[in-house]
Amino acid sequence: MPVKKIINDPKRVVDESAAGFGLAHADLVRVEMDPIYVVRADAPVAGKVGIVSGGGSGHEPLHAGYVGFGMLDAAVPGAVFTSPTPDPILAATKAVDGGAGVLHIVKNYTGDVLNFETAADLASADGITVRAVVTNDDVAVKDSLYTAGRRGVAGTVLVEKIAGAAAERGDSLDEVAEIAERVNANARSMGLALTPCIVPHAGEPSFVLAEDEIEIGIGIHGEPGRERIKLEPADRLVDRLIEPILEDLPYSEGDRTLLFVNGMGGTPLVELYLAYRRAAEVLEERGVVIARSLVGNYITSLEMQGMSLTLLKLDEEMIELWDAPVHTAALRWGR
Amino acid sequence: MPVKKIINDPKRVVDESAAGFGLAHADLVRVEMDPIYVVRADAPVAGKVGIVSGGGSGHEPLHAGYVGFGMLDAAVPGAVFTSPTPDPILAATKAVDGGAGVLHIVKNYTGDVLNFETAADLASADGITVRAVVTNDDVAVKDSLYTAGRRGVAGTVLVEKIAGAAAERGDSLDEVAEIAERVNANARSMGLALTPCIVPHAGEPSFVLAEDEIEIGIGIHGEPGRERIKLEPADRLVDRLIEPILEDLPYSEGDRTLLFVNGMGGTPLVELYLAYRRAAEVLEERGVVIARSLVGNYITSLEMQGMSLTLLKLDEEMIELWDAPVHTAALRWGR
Amino acid sequence: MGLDITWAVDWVRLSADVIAEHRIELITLDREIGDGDHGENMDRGFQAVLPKLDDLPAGSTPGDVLKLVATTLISTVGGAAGPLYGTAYLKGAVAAGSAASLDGPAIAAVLAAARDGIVLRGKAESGDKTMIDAWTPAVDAAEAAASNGSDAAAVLAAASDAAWAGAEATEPLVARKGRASYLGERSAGHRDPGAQSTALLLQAASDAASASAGA
Amino acid sequence: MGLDITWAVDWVRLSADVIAEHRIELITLDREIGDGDHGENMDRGFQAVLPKLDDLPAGSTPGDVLKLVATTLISTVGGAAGPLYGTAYLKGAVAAGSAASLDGPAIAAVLAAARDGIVLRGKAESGDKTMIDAWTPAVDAAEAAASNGSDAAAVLAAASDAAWAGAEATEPLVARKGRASYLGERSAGHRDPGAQSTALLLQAASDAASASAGA
Ligand SMILES: Nc1ncnc2c1ncn2[C@@H]1O[C@H](COP(=O)(O)OP(=O)(O)O)[C@@H](O)[C@H]1O
Ligand SMILES: Nc1ncnc2c1ncn2[C@@H]1O[C@H](COP(=O)(O)OP(=O)(O)O)[C@@H](O)[C@H]1O
Ligand SMILES: [Mg+2]
Ligand SMILES: [Mg+2]
Ligand SMILES: [Mg+2]
Ligand SMILES: [Mg+2]
Repeated sequence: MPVKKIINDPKRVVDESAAGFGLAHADLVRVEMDPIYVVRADAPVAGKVGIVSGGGSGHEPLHAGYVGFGMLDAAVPGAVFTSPTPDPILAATKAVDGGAGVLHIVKNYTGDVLNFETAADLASADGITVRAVVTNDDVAVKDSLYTAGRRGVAGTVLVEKIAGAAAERGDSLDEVAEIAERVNANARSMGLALTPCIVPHAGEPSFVLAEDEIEIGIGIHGEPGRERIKLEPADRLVDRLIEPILEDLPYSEGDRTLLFVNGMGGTPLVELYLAYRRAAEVLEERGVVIARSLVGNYITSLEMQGMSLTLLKLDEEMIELWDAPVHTAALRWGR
Repeated sequence: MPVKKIINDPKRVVDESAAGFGLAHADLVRVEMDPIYVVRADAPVAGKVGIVSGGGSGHEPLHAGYVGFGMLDAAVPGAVFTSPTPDPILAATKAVDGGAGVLHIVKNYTGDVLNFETAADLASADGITVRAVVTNDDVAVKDSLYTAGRRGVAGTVLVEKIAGAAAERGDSLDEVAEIAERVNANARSMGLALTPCIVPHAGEPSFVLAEDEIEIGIGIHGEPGRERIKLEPADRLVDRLIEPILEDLPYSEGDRTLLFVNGMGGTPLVELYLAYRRAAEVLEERGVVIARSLVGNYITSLEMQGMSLTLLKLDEEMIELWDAPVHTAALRWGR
Repeated sequence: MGLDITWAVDWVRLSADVIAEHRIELITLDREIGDGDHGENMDRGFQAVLPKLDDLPAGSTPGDVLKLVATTLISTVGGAAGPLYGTAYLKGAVAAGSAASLDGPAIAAVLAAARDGIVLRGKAESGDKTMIDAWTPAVDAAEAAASNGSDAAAVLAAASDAAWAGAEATEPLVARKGRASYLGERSAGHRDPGAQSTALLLQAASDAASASAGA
Repeated sequence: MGLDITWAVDWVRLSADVIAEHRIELITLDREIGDGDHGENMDRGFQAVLPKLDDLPAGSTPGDVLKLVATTLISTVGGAAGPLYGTAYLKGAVAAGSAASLDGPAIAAVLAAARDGIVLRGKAESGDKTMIDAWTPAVDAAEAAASNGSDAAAVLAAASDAAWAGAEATEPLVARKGRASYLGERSAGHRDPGAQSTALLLQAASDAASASAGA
């Protein structure tokens, strides 16, 4: 039985989709096919820090959807849920180097970290200054000696936007890396799934849930979460996500936050806004000020139904950089 | 067994989601709850034609996601897949009347047409000039004496954008209605579903498909399509959608089109861009110029997996209005 | 024996009960050839009418009750059924006028006016597989019974029986109006949900009349 | 009797076969406690090596083959397994040097270097439920066999057996590295996919050696 998706050959999904992306957004990006990466149409921008991110495919619009003015200079898509190899990362890094160095934004997974590391070593050998920021905002995973460390999840989108704005305004590599680290350090996320997703080449769901079961603490790769519970009303589910976030990074009254309700790909917007309502209520009760917000499917797990909540504790500079113009396929304002 | 969604009470889904939408986009819109509608924060805009659309919920971001500068002045959400009643349509019409009259953009379904008609009659009785444009771009339904006529589907988004830009630049009610009619007359759509959707109050899928079956010619209300076939490769599926579209409104070499690949809510972007690739290829073979494009989940059927293709034959004025700034929750550029 | 305000109020209460009871059935019928909301829509409407019955001023007529139902359905049901049934009750109310009691011919006139209202708004013809396919046989049967001298309760009983037969007879039809028409030939083999709700409502009218008569 | 270029090429071919054959099994293991791509990743990598074998210049050594595998895996596998196995083959190639033939102690040294490379990159310890839990017992067994004077084929046979036992022994473990560590306690009760692929690859090495010896 073929897997029920709008695809041709499972092995060609990433290539064909990237080709379509390039055609649809030819004004914004150029798509290189061998090795595969997506790069700003005007790259390299002389004197600007280049920003490269990437990782397994299946999280769209992350990362290609964020290539453009004010955000990423290049995105490197691996196979579905598989970190790209060093070759395309290196090629992308070279393509965006405008002489001011290149920042790698890497989600904290063993594969991503190792492959980006290798690419960075090779780029350095070619005389390009590379720094890496590793995102790890997922509070579902204990960051201890006994794990591979926290996963990088939805906070990555916020890091990419804010670091991208810093690079666009002319910050140095160290400055861009510093603000990226700062955003990551102030971002916390947690997700849940109502349904699994199906990796095209696997053809089977990533896990199996009974009709009344959900997974709490999932990542973005269709991997199971930490806990399986019975379905509960939306407000209770929101509480289950937001409580560990607020415990991990407490807020004082008057603190400002960016509230990000993210869909995992298959969740209707109507549900995301319904969840937003409750999250806003919880924050208001605690006197936290929602200074900015984002609601939608911005970092996904294929067709998975579910959501994640992210809070980013904002300072003045982050707000300014968040508001700065951005023009990418998936995030656009100010121009 | 409760239905597996991020909701509290099925009867409160639309209200709670609208409340969340209002909180998340307080800079753009105001949400009135009794009767329920979503209106531009700065409405009424004096001297500007007001534009109101609406219909059953479950198609998000349509319509509330398109309220804001350069598009709709108000959106009226009914219950899920159920046209709103005249009361909120009337209230929204009054709220956006800036003295230049109000355009109703109505998708061609018996319920929507009747309820908007009643509201328009009541508004006229209150001295507001109302015109209605009924969209009917779905080529899956034969427009004959033997049907309720073609359905209004994804072309509606394009009508709302372009008519909204015309109103924003100061066109009169007749002019705005004329361009809306023109867009509708030049738009053709066709959709397919891989999976059904589940209406919250119904709790059961809208139809049942075998693991290798898909529905061709679906609308946006989870209703079954005209034909059930075995799953095929994406390129063949795209051909099945685009051929009847091009048959219905033929293009000559050099004609310009807007290619709109729309997801039904649960389809990953990776599949939509993959479909875009093939659609672009078919158009190129025929010498049709893709002057503009749109790819994403813009008019949906809850969590349904599937897509629709829309072609809009463009003229100079439509392109200019398409490019004009728009600032809504779901569509934004130029500001 | 004519049917008065008690009957009219009973009819509404019975209607609300029977629609609530058959909510899932109507949803299922609509899911098969439509969008699966008919039962939910009708239930929302009739539940909204119930509390308003208590506010009817003393001396209200059957026509007042029909008007109350009309305005409530129009403002709460939505979809196609809201305006169609709303118009039906509105036109029925006009036909009922300010009479305190409706005899057989008056009831037949109310039903005919209701049906004509639906046709006016929805433009459906017999055989289009809509609620009209329950209404028109019901009106025909009611008019025949009334002209044979049947009393109001008997007129409603005849209408109810004919509506049921009409609803059943929609099963083989290919829809030409409403959402089911999008299905083309595939709409055959399913009963029209609006025809079914019409039969339920007319049976409620008849049951309310028998209860009045028995009381 | 030492193992030469024929063995090395056979090993790669057998590896590609056995990975292709067990692709779904590795995907399934990875789906249970990871993200379901391990079989696909490894298969993509080894299929990419195959055509390159034909381009090996005359006079190539086992070390050249290992280096070819290393660079190909690094540039085609991705994920965690790509860099980890890539480093393993790379360090193994360095240990093999330019020798035309590898005897028992040399094979043991290649395996030890490979294992050390994985530890260097991945920082896993024994018992973390990773491929290391197959590699380390294999290296220990290989070294023991070599110091007992076993020939290269026997060293690989010992390594293969120990790798299988090690892979099996990952089942009760709670993962502390890699994706499975996100599951915490729930990772127990499943075999680590990387340990399984290690056992498959070392068995292929041993099978290739027996074939060489038999030929
Ligand atoms: N043009 C029409 N004339 C008469 N009845 C109609 C017409 N269109 C639809 N109907 C009736 O309305 C019913 C559907 O109502 P409902 O499901 O509540 O509305 P919607 O179709 O908007 O979802 C159909 O079963 C049919 O009986
Ligand atoms: N830090 C590590 N050290 C050693 N082996 C590891 C480490 N992290 C992961 N692995 C191995 O990699 C395997 C997973 O590989 P694969 O599925 O291809 O990559 P990914 O986890 O990136 O999807 C695990 O089963 C485990 O054996
Ligand atoms: Mg992976
Ligand atoms: Mg409906
Ligand atoms: Mg319906
Ligand atoms: Mg994996």
